[in-house]
Amino acid sequence: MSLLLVPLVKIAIILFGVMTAAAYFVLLERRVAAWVQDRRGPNRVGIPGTNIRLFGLGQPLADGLKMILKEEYTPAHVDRGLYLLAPLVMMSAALAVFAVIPCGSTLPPIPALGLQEPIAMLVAPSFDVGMIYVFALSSIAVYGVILGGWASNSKYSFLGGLRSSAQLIAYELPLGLGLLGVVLATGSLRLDAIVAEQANTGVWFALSQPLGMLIFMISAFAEAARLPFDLPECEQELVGGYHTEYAGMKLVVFLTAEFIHMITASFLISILFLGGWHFWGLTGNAETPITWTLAAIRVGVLFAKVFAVIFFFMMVRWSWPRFRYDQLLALAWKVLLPLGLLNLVVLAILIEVQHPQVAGGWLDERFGAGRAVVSWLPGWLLLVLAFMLVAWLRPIMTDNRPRTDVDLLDSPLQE
Amino acid sequence: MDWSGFLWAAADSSELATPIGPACACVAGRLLVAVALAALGLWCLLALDSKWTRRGGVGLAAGGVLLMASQLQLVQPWGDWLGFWLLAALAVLPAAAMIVSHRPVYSAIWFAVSLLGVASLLLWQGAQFLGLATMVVYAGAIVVTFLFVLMLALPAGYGRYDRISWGKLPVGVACLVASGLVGLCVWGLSPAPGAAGESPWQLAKPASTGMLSEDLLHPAHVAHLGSHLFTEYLLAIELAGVLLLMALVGAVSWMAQAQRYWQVPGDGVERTDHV
Amino acid sequence: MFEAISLRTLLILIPALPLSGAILTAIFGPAILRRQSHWPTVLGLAASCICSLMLAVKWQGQLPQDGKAGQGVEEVVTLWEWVGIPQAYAPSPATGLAAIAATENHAPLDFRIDVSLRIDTLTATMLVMVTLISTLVAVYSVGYMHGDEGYWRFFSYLSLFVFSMTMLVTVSNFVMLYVFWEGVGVCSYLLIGFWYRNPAAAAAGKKAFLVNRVGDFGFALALFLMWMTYGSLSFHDTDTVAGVLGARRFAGELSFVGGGVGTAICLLLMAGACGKSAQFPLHVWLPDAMEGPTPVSALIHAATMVTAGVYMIARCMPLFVAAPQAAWVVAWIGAGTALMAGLIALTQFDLKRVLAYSTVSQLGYMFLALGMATLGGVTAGMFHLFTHAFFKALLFLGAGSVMHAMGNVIDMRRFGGLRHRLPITHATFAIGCLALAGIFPLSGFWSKDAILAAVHDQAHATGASSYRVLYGMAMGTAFLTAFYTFRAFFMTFYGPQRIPEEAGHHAHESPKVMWIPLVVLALFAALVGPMLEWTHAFAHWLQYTPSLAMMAQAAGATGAPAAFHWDVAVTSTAVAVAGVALAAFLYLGHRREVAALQYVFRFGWMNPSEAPSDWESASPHAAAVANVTRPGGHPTVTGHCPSDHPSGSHGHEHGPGLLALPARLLKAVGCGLWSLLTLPLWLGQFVSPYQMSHSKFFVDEIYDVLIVGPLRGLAHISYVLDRVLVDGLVNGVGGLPVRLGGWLRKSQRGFVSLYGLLTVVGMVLVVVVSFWWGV
Amino acid sequence: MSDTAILQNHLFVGAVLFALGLIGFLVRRNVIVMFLCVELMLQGVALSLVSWSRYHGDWGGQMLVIFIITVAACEAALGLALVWIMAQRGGSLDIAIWQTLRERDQAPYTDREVPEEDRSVEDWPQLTPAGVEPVHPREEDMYRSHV
Repeated sequence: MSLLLVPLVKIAIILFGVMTAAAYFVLLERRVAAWVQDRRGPNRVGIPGTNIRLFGLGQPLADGLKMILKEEYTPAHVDRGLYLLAPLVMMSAALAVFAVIPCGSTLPPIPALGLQEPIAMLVAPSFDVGMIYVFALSSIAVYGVILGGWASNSKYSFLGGLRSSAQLIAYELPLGLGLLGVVLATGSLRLDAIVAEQANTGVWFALSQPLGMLIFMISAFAEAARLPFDLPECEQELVGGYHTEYAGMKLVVFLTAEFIHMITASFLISILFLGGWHFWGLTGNAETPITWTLAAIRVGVLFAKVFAVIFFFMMVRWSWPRFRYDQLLALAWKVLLPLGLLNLVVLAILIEVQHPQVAGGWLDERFGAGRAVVSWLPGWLLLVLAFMLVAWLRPIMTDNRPRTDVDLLDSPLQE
Repeated sequence: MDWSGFLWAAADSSELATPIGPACACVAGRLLVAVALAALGLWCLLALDSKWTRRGGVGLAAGGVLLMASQLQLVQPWGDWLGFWLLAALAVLPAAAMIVSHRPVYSAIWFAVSLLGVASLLLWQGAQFLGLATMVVYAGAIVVTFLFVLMLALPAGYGRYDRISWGKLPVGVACLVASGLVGLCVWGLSPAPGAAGESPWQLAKPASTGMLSEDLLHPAHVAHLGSHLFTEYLLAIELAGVLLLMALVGAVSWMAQAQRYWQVPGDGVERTDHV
Repeated sequence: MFEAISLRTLLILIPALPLSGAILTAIFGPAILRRQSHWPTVLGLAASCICSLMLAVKWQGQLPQDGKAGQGVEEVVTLWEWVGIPQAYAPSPATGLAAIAATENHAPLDFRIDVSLRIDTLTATMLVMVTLISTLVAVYSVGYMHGDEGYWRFFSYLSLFVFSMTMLVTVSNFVMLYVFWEGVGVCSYLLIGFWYRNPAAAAAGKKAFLVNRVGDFGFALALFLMWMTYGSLSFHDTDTVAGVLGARRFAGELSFVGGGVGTAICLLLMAGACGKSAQFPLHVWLPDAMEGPTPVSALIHAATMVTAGVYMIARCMPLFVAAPQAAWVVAWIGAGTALMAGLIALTQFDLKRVLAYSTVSQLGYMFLALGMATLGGVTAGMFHLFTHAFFKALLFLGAGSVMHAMGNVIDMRRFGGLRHRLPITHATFAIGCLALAGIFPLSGFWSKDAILAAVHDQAHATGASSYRVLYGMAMGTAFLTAFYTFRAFFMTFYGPQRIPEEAGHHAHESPKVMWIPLVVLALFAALVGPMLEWTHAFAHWLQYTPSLAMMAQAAGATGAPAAFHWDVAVTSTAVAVAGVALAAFLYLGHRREVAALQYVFRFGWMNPSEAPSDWESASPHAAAVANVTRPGGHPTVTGHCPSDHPSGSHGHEHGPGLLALPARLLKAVGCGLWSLLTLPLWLGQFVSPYQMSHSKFFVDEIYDVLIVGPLRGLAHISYVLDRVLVDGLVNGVGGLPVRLGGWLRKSQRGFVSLYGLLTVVGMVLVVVVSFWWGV
Repeated sequence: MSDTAILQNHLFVGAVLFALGLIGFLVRRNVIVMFLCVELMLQGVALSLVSWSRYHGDWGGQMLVIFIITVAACEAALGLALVWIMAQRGGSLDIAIWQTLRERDQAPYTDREVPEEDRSVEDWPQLTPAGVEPVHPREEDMYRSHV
C-alpha cells in the first residue's frame, strides 16, 4: 500500500509547496523590485482584521483572493476549447516537472509506517531519464503559449505566442547542450545521481564546467521568459503577449506557471551545477549514512541555493534591458549553440583524457589531492576562450552599433 | 476479386494447408463483422456530415474495434489490463478524433495528445528513452512546427476543403482497406481455440524475464541503450546524423530559393483562393 | 645530412614531390593560390631536382671503384604489389615459346606486377636531366605564362607531367613503364591542347594523342609477346622469376630471345618508341605540337618526353643485340628520319617548327646511334640525348622569349634583326645554335661526334656498305643541321630590324625570371659536353647500367667504348662550318634565298609579292647589308643576284654582332659552296625539291589520302548504319515503354490521395497474397 | 503468456493507429493534416517495433524507432518547407489545387459542393454568460480574415 501512498504524499507535499512558494515569490519579487528601485513595496497586508502587518506577508493571500473573485470573462471571438486548454497545459507541464526533481537527498527509513528503505525525496526515484523528462515537459509547455496565442484570436496574442514558442524551441537546444557536459561527466540522466557525483568528488560542475553552466543559465532564463528575454509578453510592443486576452483565474494560472518555471530553473541550476544538497564539510557525500539531522541540513542547503538563484533571477530582471527579438534568436542560434557544441566536444575530450585508463592515473600520481583543481582548470580556460571567440567572431553580439558589412538595401527582401 | 468470399473460404475449407484450420471459422466470422462495423463507423464519421451520423459512427467504430480487441489475449493482472487500456484509449481515441476533426489546429492538438498516449505506452513497456524522446522530438518540436506552419499558412484556422473529404466511395474503400488490415492483424494474432495460446503466426519464444531485466529493462536503461547505440548500431546512428544534416541543408536551401519566387507578382502560378 | 636520406627515400621523393605539387596546385590553384599557383610546382620540381642530384651522387659512391668493365649495378625498391595472379601461365614445351621461358623447370608462372622503383646509372642520368630541365622550364614559365587564365592548370599539368616522366624512367617493370608511357602521353595531350579554345591547338593535341596510340599499340603487342616469351615483365629478377632484363640473363644463365620472335618484339617496341620519339612514319605529330605553350614545347617536345623512346630502346638494348636485324631497322629509320627532318627544316618559316623538325632530326640521330647496337653507339646516343636536352630546351625557351617579345608572332618573315632588342636571348640562342650545329667545343660537337664515331666504327668493324651509307647520311644531316639552325638564327636576330605590329610596346627583353633559366641552360649547353666527354666520364658512368654492362663486357678488352676519331671530328666540323657558312651567305644581311631559289628553279609560284618586301632586291637596307658583307661581289650568281643599290644610312642595323667578324669570312666560303651545291638542284628543277621540303614531303597529305580518307569513309558508313539500324532498334525498344507509359499516364490525375490509395491497395494485395500462399 | 499478451495488445494498438493514420492520409485534403496522419502511421509502427523489441529482449526494434524519429524530424523539416512554399505559391493548403500537376490531357477535377452547415453541431465560439453578443458581420463566423 505504501507503494502507492508514499508517492501520493510526496506529490501532495510538492504541489502544496510549489504553489505556496510561487505565491510568496510573487511577493518577494515585488519587494526586490522595490528594493532595487529604492522604494518600499507591498508591506501593509498582514493578518486581516488586525493591524498586524507581518511585512506584508498577507499580500499573496489578498492577491489570490482578488484574482479568484474577478470576473471570468471569456471574449466572444476566441476559440473556446483551446482558450481553456492553454493555461491548463502550461500549469500541468510546469507542475509535472517536479516529479523528477529531488528536493533533498533521502529521508531515513520509517519502520513505523512499514518503510524499511530510505525514502528518496523524489516522486519518481526509479525513472532513469530524469533530464529528458524535464525537457519533454518543458517542450509541452510550449503548447500552452502557442495555443493561448492562437486561441485568443488577436494579433497581439498571436504574435506573442509565435515569438514565445520560437524562443522556447530555440533555447531548448543550448539548454540541452549546456547540460550534456554534466551528463557526460556523471554518466546518468538522473538528477539524484548528478548530485551524488558532485557530492562524491567534491567538485561542483559550476567549477569544472563554467561554460556549460553559463550556457545553461542563459538558456534557462530564456526558457523561463524572464526579463532580458521576456519578449513574449513585452508590454510596450505586445500589450501582454499571449495572455493579453486572459483574465481572472486563467491569467493567474498562466502567471503562476511562469513563476513555477522560474522555480524549476532555479532547482535545476542548483542541482546540476551548484552541487544540489552538497556543501563542503557540512553534508557529507552520497555514501554518508543518512540521519534526520543530516537530511534536514541537506534540504536546508539545497533550498538556500535555490533561493539564492531565484534572488539572482529577480535581480537580473530589474537590472537588465530587454533584447531585441532578432538579437534574441541570434544569441541562441549563432552564439549559444556553437558554444554549446564547443563545450560538449572539449568536455568529451577532457573527460575521456581524465579517464583512469588514459591519463587519470597519471594525474592522480602527479597531483594527488590537487587533482580536482587540475581537472577543472581546462573548463575555465574554455570559458575564457569562448568569451574571446565570441568577442572576436561576432562583434555584433558585444556591440550594438549598426552593421556596416551588409547593405540592407541590397537584401532580397527589400526588392 | 471477391474479398469476403475469399476470407470465408479461408475459414471454411479445411483442406487448405493453412495454419488456422476449420475451428477458426467463428473467429474469422466475428472479425469480419468487426471489420465491417469499424469501416462503416469510420465511413459515417468521415463521409457523412450530420450530427447523428457522426455520433452513430463513433459508436459503430468503437464497437468494431472493441469486437476485434476482444479476440486478443487478456493482459494479466487486472491492474495492468486497466492501465494498458487506459493508455491505449489515450493513444487511439485522440488519433480518431484527429482524423475526423474539421479544424486542422485541433487535428494537430489531438495528434499531440495521441502522442502522449503512445509515449506512455512506450514507457509502459520499459522503453523509457524512446518514450521521452518521442515526446521531446515529436510533441516538442515536430508538432509545434506543424502548428506554426498551419497557423501561418492558414490564418483562418480552417479551410472549406477541411469540411469536405474526397467522394464517398474512396472514403469507403479507404476505411474498408484500413479496417481490413487491422482485422487481418487480429486474425493472425488471435489464438486458435483448439491450440492453447498458439496464434496462427508462429511467434518466436519471448525473452526470459531475467534476460530482459539484465539488459533491456535494466535500471540504467539509457546507459545500456547508449552502449548498444554506439557499438552495434554505430553506422546506423551516423547515417541518421547525416540524414538530419542533409534535411537541414535541404530545408534551408529550399526556403532560400523559394523566397525569390515570392517576390515576383504574377509568376505564372494560378492562385486559387479556396479559403 | 646527406647520409641520412636513403636511396629508397630519394627514389620515392623524386616522383612524389612533383605529384604532390600537381595535386596541391590542382586543389588550391583555382581559388586560393591564383597568381601564385607556380609555387607548389616550382618548389616541388626544385626539390625533386635536388633529390635527383643527391641520388646521382650517392649512386656514384656506390659504384664499384675498380672500374672493371661490364659490371652492372642496380638497386630495386619494391613499394607494393599492384597485380598478383598466382600461376597465371603454365609454360609447356609444346607451345614452343615456353621453351625459352624464364624458368628451367616449366613451373607455372605468376603474373605479378610490382610497383617497384629502380636506380641504375641510366635512370639516374635521365632523372637528373628531366628534373633539372623541368625545374628551369617551370621557372621560365612563371614569366611566360604570366597572366594566362589557365595559370594554375598549366602548372598542375606540368607537375603531373614531370611525375609521369620521372616514374617512367624509374619503374622497373614493362607494364608500369607502359602506364607512365601513357601518363606522359596524356600530359602531353593536355599541354598541347592547353589553349583548347584555339581549334588548331585542340586538333594538334588530338593528333599527338592519336599518332601516339598507333605506336603504343605496337608497344602493347610487344608486351604481350614478351610475356608469352619471357614469362615475366619485370626488368629485374624477382625471387621466383627471372626478369626480362635481370641479372640472371646478363650472367648468361638464361638467354635472350633472338630470331623471328626476338625481332618481332624489338620491332614492336620500336614502333612504340617511334610514336613517342617522333620517328619517321609517326613523326607528324611533333611539329603540330608546337601549338602548345612554348615552355611545353621546350620541356616535352625537346627535352624530356620525346626522349622516352630513346630511353626505352637503350633500356632494352640487350633484346636488340639479340636481334640485330631489328637494330639495323632502328638505325635506318633513325638516319632516314634525321635526313628527312633536316631537309624539311630547311624551308620552314615558323621558328618553332624549324626547331621541332630539328628535334625530330636529332632524335633520328639518337636512334641511329642506338641502332648500332654497340656500347659506343648506345652511350653516344644517350650522351646526345643528354646534351641535346640542354641546348634544345635552350633554343625553345629562346624562341619562346622571342615569341613573348613579338606578341606571339612566330613567323620568321615578319621579324628580324632582334639582336639589339633581345640581347640576352640573342647571346644564349647563339650558344644553343652553335651547340646544335656541332661547332667545337660546345656540347653538341662532342655528342654528335660520338655518334658519328660509333657509326664509323661499326662501318669499319662490319665492313657492310649499309653502314657507310648511314655514315654518309649522318654527315649530310650534320650539314643540314648547321644550315637550318643558322638560317633561323640569322633570320631572327640579324638583318634589318623589323617588329610585327602585334608586339606593340612589348618588344623588349624578357623578364628576369625568363632569362635566368636561359643563361643557366646556355651554361649547361656549352659546358656539359666537353666536361663529360673529355674524360669519357659519361660513357664510363653509363657502363654500370646492367643493360649496357653486358655489351661492355663484350667490348671488354678493347677498352674505351667509342674512341675519338680525328678524321671524323674534322670532317664533321668542316661540314658544320660549311653549313653555317652557307646560311650566312644566304641570310646574313641581305636575304638571298628567294632570289637564289628563283635562279635555281625559276619558280613561277614563288611570287615575290607574297614575301615581305625586303626579301627582294627592292629593299635598300638589304642591299646595303649585302654591299658590306659581300666583298667584291662574287661572280657565281651575279647575273641573278640582287644588284647593289646605294646604301642608306642604317648602319646600326648591321653593326658588329656576336658573329659579325667570323661571318664575313664564312660568307665568302659559303658563296663558293653555294655555286657547287646549286648544280644538282638546278638539274632537279622540275621535281622542285624546294616545294617538297616546304610541304614536309607531303607526309600529312599522304596520310590524309591513305589513312584518314578511307577511315572517314568507313566511319561515315558506320554512322549511317548506326543511325538507321542500331538507333532504329534502340529507339524501337525505347518507344515501346513510351507507348505503354502513355497509356498508364492517364492515371496521373494529380491527386496525392489517389496515389496513396493505389499504393495501399497494392500493399494489401501483397500482404494477403504472401500470407495466403505462405510466402 | 503475459509477454505474448502484452505483445499482442500493443501490436493491435499499433495496427489501429496505423490504420487510422492511413485513413486520414487517404481521406483528408489539408496537406498538413495528411502529414500529421503520416506521422500517426509512423507512431503505430514505432509502437509495434518497441513491442517486438521488448518481446525478444533485443535492441534492434528500439534502434529502428530512433531511426523513425530521425526520419520524422527530417520529414517535418523538408515536408513543412515544401508545404510552406506550396501554400505561398498556391494560396491554399488544399491538396486538390495541385492537381494542376496532372497529365496534360486529363480532365480537371471539379469540387463538390460544401454541405450546408448544421448549426446544431456547430462549435464556433459561444457567447460567454457575461458578455453581450457584439454585432459582427456574417463572415466572421466563417473565418478569420486576419490574425
